[in-house]
Amino acid sequence: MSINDMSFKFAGEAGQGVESTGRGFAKALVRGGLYVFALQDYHSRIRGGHNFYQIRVANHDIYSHDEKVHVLLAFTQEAIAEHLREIVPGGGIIYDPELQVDQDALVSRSVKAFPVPVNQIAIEEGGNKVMSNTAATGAAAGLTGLDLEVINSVIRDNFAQKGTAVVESNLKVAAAAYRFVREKYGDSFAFRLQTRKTAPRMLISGNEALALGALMAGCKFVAGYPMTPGSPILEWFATHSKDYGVVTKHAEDEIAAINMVIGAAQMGVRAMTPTSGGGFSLMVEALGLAGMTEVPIVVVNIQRPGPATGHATRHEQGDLLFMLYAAQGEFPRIVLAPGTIEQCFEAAYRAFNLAEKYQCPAIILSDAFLAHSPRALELDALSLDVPIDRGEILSDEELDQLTTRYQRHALTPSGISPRALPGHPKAIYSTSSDEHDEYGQICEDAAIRIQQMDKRMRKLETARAEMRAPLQYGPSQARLTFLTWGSAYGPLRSAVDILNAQGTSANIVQIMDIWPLPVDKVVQALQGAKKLISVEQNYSGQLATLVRAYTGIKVDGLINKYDGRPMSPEYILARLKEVV
Amino acid sequence: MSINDMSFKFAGEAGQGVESTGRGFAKALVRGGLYVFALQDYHSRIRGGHNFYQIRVANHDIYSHDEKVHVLLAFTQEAIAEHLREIVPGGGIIYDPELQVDQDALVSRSVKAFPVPVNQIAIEEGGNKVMSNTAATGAAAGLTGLDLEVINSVIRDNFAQKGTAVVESNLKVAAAAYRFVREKYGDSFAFRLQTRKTAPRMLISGNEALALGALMAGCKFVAGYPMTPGSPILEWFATHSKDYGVVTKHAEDEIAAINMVIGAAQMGVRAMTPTSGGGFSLMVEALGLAGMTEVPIVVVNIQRPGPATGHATRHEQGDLLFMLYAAQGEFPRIVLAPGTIEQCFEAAYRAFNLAEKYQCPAIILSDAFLAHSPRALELDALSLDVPIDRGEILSDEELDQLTTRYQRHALTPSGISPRALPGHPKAIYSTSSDEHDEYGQICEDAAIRIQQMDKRMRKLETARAEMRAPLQYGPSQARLTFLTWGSAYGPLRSAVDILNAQGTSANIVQIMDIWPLPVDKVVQALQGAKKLISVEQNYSGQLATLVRAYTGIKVDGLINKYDGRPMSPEYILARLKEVV
Amino acid sequence: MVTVKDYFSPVRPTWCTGCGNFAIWNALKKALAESGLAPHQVMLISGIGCGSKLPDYTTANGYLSLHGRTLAVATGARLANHRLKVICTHGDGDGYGEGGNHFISAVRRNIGLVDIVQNNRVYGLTKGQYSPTSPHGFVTKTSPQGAIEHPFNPLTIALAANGTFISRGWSGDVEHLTWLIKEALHHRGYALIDVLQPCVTFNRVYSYDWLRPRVYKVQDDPNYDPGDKAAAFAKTQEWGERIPIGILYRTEDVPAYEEQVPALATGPLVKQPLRVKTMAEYERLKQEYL
Amino acid sequence: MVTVKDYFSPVRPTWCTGCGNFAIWNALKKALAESGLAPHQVMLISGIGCGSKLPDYTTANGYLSLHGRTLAVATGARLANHRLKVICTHGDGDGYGEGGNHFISAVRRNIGLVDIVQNNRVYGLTKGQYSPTSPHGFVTKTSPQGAIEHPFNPLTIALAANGTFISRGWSGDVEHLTWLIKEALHHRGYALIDVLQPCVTFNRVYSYDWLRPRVYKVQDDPNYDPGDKAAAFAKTQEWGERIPIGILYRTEDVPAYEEQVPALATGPLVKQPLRVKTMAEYERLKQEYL
Ligand SMILES: Cc1ncc(C[n+]2csc(CCOP(=O)(O)OP(=O)(O)O)c2C)c(N)n1
Ligand SMILES: Cc1ncc(C[n+]2csc(CCOP(=O)(O)OP(=O)(O)O)c2C)c(N)n1
Ligand code: SF4
Ligand code: SF4
Ligand SMILES: [Mg+2]
Ligand SMILES: [Mg+2]
Repeated sequence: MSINDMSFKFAGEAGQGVESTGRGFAKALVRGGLYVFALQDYHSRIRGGHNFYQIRVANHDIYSHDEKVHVLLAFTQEAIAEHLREIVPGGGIIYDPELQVDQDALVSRSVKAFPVPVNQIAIEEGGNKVMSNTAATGAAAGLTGLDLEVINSVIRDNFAQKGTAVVESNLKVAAAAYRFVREKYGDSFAFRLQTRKTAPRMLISGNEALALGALMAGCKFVAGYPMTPGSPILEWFATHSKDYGVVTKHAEDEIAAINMVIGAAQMGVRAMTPTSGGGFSLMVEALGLAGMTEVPIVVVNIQRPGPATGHATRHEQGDLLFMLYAAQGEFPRIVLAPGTIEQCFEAAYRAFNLAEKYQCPAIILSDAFLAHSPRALELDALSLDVPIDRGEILSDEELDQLTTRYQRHALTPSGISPRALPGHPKAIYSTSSDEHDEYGQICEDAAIRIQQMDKRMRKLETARAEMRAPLQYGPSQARLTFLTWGSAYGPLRSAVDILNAQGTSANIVQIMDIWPLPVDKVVQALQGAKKLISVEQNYSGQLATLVRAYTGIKVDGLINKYDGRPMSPEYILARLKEVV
Repeated sequence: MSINDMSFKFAGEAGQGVESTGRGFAKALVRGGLYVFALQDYHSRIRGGHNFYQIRVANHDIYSHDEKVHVLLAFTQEAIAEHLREIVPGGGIIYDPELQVDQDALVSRSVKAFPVPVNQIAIEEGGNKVMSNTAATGAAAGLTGLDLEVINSVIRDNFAQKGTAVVESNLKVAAAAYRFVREKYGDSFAFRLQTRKTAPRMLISGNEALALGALMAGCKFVAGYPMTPGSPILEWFATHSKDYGVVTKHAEDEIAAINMVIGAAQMGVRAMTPTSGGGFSLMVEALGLAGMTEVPIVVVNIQRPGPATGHATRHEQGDLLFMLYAAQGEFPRIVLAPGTIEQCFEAAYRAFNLAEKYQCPAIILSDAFLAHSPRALELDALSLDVPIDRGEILSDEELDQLTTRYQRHALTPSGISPRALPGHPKAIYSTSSDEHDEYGQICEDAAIRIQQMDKRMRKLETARAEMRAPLQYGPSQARLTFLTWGSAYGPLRSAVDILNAQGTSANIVQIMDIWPLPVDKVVQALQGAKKLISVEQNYSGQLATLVRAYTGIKVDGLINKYDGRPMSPEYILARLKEVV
Repeated sequence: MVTVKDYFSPVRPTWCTGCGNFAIWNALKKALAESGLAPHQVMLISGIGCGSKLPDYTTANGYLSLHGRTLAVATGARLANHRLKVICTHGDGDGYGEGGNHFISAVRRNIGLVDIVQNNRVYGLTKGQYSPTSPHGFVTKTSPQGAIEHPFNPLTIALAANGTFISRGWSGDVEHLTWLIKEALHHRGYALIDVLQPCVTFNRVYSYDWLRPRVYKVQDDPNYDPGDKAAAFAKTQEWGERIPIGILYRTEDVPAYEEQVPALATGPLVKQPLRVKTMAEYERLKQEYL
Repeated sequence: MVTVKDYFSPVRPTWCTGCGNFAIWNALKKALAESGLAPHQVMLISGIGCGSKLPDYTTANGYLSLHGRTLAVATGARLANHRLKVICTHGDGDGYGEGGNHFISAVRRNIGLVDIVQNNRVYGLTKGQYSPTSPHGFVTKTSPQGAIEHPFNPLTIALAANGTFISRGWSGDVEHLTWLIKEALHHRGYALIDVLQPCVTFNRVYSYDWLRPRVYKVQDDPNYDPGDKAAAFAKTQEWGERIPIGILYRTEDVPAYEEQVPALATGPLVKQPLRVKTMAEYERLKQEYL
């Protein structure tokens, strides 16, 4: 018997509530004191197709799903066909007996059938078939011995808006399904869950953490155009707009969105636009505008597989080098690529500081896997320790003292020119996307061009000094060193844990502060590596290219993936055999 | 006394005809059997400001201007103030005596004053002050002993459209100015020109050669949106549209332009869009569309200084890395960066072959210096030797034989899927910017995603094999090896000639076939280098970064420039002292 | 003889049951067959969105481009091969939002396209944000307090941009829509068919039930003159208790863009040889630089 | 007291002698001074083009953005600080060509901007290509056989997009233009001032001499009702022998966008503290995930 170490998979068609049910169940598990990591998989269609929601549960913090399923909650026949082979021996399938299930196939894989008449229970106890999902969660609780109260508490919260009657019906349905399973199957199932007493914890996804980080950083203006998987951030802000005083604008297109953000930021407001690669492509020209006019903006690219429309709802990390060089000409920018939920928060929170300190665009490069996958986090996991730093903004009092004409682009050793926000009578200025002089006036003079270029590019060196060293995980001396970035970190961390447990020492160098690359710190982190392997969810190994270009260090191998589905620890370990 | 080795500088305000006069004079020199290289410099304004047109003349082919001026034709006082210090001792200034000229300043620099009443001559002989420019060219011919007939022949051609009266007046004006100078100054001037008997030669700029190359390659559709310095290509095609059967479309914006080009190319027409960096930025998303749907298009980026609007009429090579990684996701593309007028032609001519063979976007990365600077070329310098190769297009007859459903994206060893052009009853297909299967149908299957990604990326390797080795210039063994690309090649070539003449052996490795980088060929070209110095018109040394990223070879030094003005041989030699 | 069956495809639509796109799809296939156009004579171009998937479900030449770029791609395609009937099918977000600039330009340009806009007044594929045609006050994920903007009226805008064929159809009447598409296929220049397309999942306001009693056919009124611009202006502004469908404005007096391009006088561009007299042309061109 | 002199700048315009932009520049400065607005209370936002250089020549807050993006940047600026008067000055290529989608959106949105479009019906700064407002048949470098498209009529389009202040001025009458700008400055929402701006270098057709005899003021007719949409539609269509200038359509009944944004109810966004009760807010937000 195994306790608190298993995975659930909710699987069915789009429109059947796979995600909401899965998330509700995951939340219940968290409330029950367990740790969870959840993975979402869905098609770019509104109804039909085959989606799933996979929840890994443990007694300790986990950073990734894996390829083993213990309980499949199948809402369709296809779900069983699709996922049967993932179920571990002794695992089981909960399904409505209305589905035709090939029992022999289950038996041959030692998978147990747990037919539960969820539809009937929903209709009889709740009066509506839509509650069959609630029945399924009740059944899952019953099967694993999970305290029904944690399910009930989520039902109460999730249906509260729909009124007490709906809450009550769902509670009845859950209880009936729970009873049904307890009565019929008892404690026969080998994988069990026991609630634990812990302080309250959050279940939060990368996009949610990112939005939260941005809001806490004082982001007051968000403009965007819907694009999966970036739109949840726009929608998050739309929802919180009124209560938290953020102007949120669904614009006519991405070009408008980023230019609105520039307009707002130029006025002095912290402003951001979330999108995905395709939308980012449309924002490229404006990125240069922010660079040239030294307007601090935050652009969020939640990557998905390209090229072009690619796989709208799937996962890839294919945009790294694009972020570094997007837009004509050369100008400083910041690129942060979070790899965990905590880092999503941190990246958003820091990005505004960095953008404002260096008066340049800051890009947060996240990805679909990170965006969609909630994880259980302690309440203090998302730290506000870094103080808000708006950089060199001249106060009204300082501006009152000005005796000479204000120079928006003054030459300074750091390259940073103290900012005056428009509106003060002593600091009237105009600036331009054309090359300009210190005052912001259009200027074609060669010497001034050099001064302004040098000044802007100096900011990059100033910023480089404060970019953080790569995060290192695992023993400091190891036979294998993995170089990685973004959400590949999660499955890789699980894989490295397995390797070390098996006696193959391995560690991870994860680069979150991508640009300006803290070259010395990266060299220091990598120079001891015995065997260096890059792990990236893309075709060409973009981080490996970047590192070679700026440090000269070449990786010994690449573990990559580009089929739209995130890596798993198993995948990494299997590929590792090929590359070493 | 020096013969056929000097530079002229025409300088004055925008609107004074500096460029047209300079170009006319340069043309006359070419007709006189001389070699010329001309440099243009103008501001982003329509009237006023200070512009110049500099013409270097020689008895042999020349690839660059240099910093010595022998005759300044000053149309304004500012022109003298601005350029006096560039004039060599013994050189002179032709100007209208109406201008106030500080004679002492001239004397102190041993520069001779040649006041010529060009305005008066224009009015008296031609009846209109606008002909003062013609007078100036007549005067320049007189001063240097150039046969007036070559000037006359250009006048006849250039003014033919305006009628014989205008031609006659201009001829009279030129003759009068010529006479005036001959009479007043005789043969006193030390720098002289003698016409030579040669076969007819062209005076042609990079943009013109590029357009010509594209036309000869069978480009039949050009869409664009005006942007300096790319617009001359659009305008060239508009002008030639009717006579040569090319549909030319000034679109509503750059996004429309490239998408129109994709629509046209998808139908089977060779199609191109010219722009500059800012316009290219707007085209980034569609680049990925062409990549994903395997539509062969040609995109021309004539670089100018960024970021953003930057210096609209000036020069830089700041977009190299941007070209390689633009757009979300990964897909094959071709990047060719010409460095000479001949290569502009060649790049355009080859780009269509490469785009169609590999069914992907091909980018031509030229720059303002190349675009604007005409050079004298032999008539056979622009070679049509490469046969037109439309790649694997299935003929109607082949399609008639089809017995199975046509697969637009069939899996093949080369990655190239034979194309059917839409319209044949046997090859009806639809394809998509979403990931698709071999038929082009939207498909989210993981295995098919991998197949299609591998197939597309295989084309890159197939293409890499045919990418050309870098061009090498100079002795094969040398103390200094310069790595360069684009128009920096011209001044660098002159500098290298000087170095070798002075006994410092030096050679050049110029990479025109940028992407897919022919890594082996580049390594071979660079591996013997004793001291490797990159020469680039940008801030960060982008080619050096590229070479390091993919070959591991690191340059020993960088000679860069980013003030909007092209390099000169003198500049390179001066900077060389700093870097070695 | 061409039949609707010729347009059948093995691929099944992924649209939600009850989606208004089914009717548009059926009407289009019917109109094409009844117009005697075979699948290889037709090029369907779309963008990205629920409605934009239509070509993927249809046997005909097809190209699913980028969100918002439908008309630009189609313009290039049409200029490259005006022997093919180029038909666009895309959503209101694609056509009037992201693609707004191309829309106005296509109208002014009078380029020979049939433009079927699947106007469900919402973003379907991205799961229900408001669109340019969503009404003021429409509550969605990006407008929790209701959309502030006033809706984009495609018919009035098209009229203002000198459109030559301005029409509205609806998913509740396949016969009428089929007729409309057939008319559009005969139009010289750009033909707009804005289709009221119920989205049963994300737009509960503009349902079949809401629309059906309101919709009426302008062509039922024998006195309605689709050549009268002022009348058409008023008609395009009508919305609410009564919603006109049919051809609100039409003129056949304006030549299509492609009729006016010299290079297309001798036939489709794609059928013209790359160069007719290569060397002669080359020598002639080089003369310009002597 | 604010005077025109307050707006003077040491930088001299680079416009060609005789360019219609001088009049627009003077009218704007006059209108601002006469409206009692000081330079620090004004934000001039432009794009790229000859006309777009205006803020560079004027002492006021200014931002020269990208070609075509004027209105998008201005919208963000206005939403960030609606205490400043945000005024756009940009060309017809910028505003109606590259920026076409933002134009329609700004109109529908009724965002509080004064939008002065320097409509010379040509691309000036790039040396004379045809623009969206160039007439059919206009011969330029990109239209050697004459432009094929029919021109974009900004006033009709703005009307079709539910514009609330739709007007035309011209460079030949600084007084009238000054008045127009002052009216626009008082408008609630988006105010379009399309200005007939002669380009003496690249557009020899729409010269002062051609325009002067044609232009007449709609406000001279006491019966002209700028609140009547149908009449305004007809008026915006008038072009040729007689060209109306003045306020063709106006309503003050529609609230500006920024009036309807909850987050702006308590004053300009930029004046609001980043977070009022940081820790309390943070704890409240985290509750959502428990
Ligand atoms: C450049 C870009 N931005 C955003 C998206 C995301 N996206 C896909 S479909 C869509 C909107 C769909 O709405 P509509 O065009 O009305 O079509 P519908 O789904 O309603 O038929 C959006 C915003 C995208 N694919 N590309
Ligand atoms: C993205 C982009 N495309 C093109 C250009 C080049 N460009 C600069 S100004 C201009 C057009 C100017 O016309 P208009 O907006 O009418 O202004 P005008 O010069 O006539 O005042 C163009 C196309 C640019 N700067 N950026
Ligand atoms: S979401 Fe709406 S538009 Fe999309 S398929 Fe479903 S019903 Fe149709
Ligand atoms: S080119 Fe035309 S618009 Fe530009 S400054 Fe000269 S006259 Fe004015
Ligand atoms: Mg829609
Ligand atoms: Mg203009």
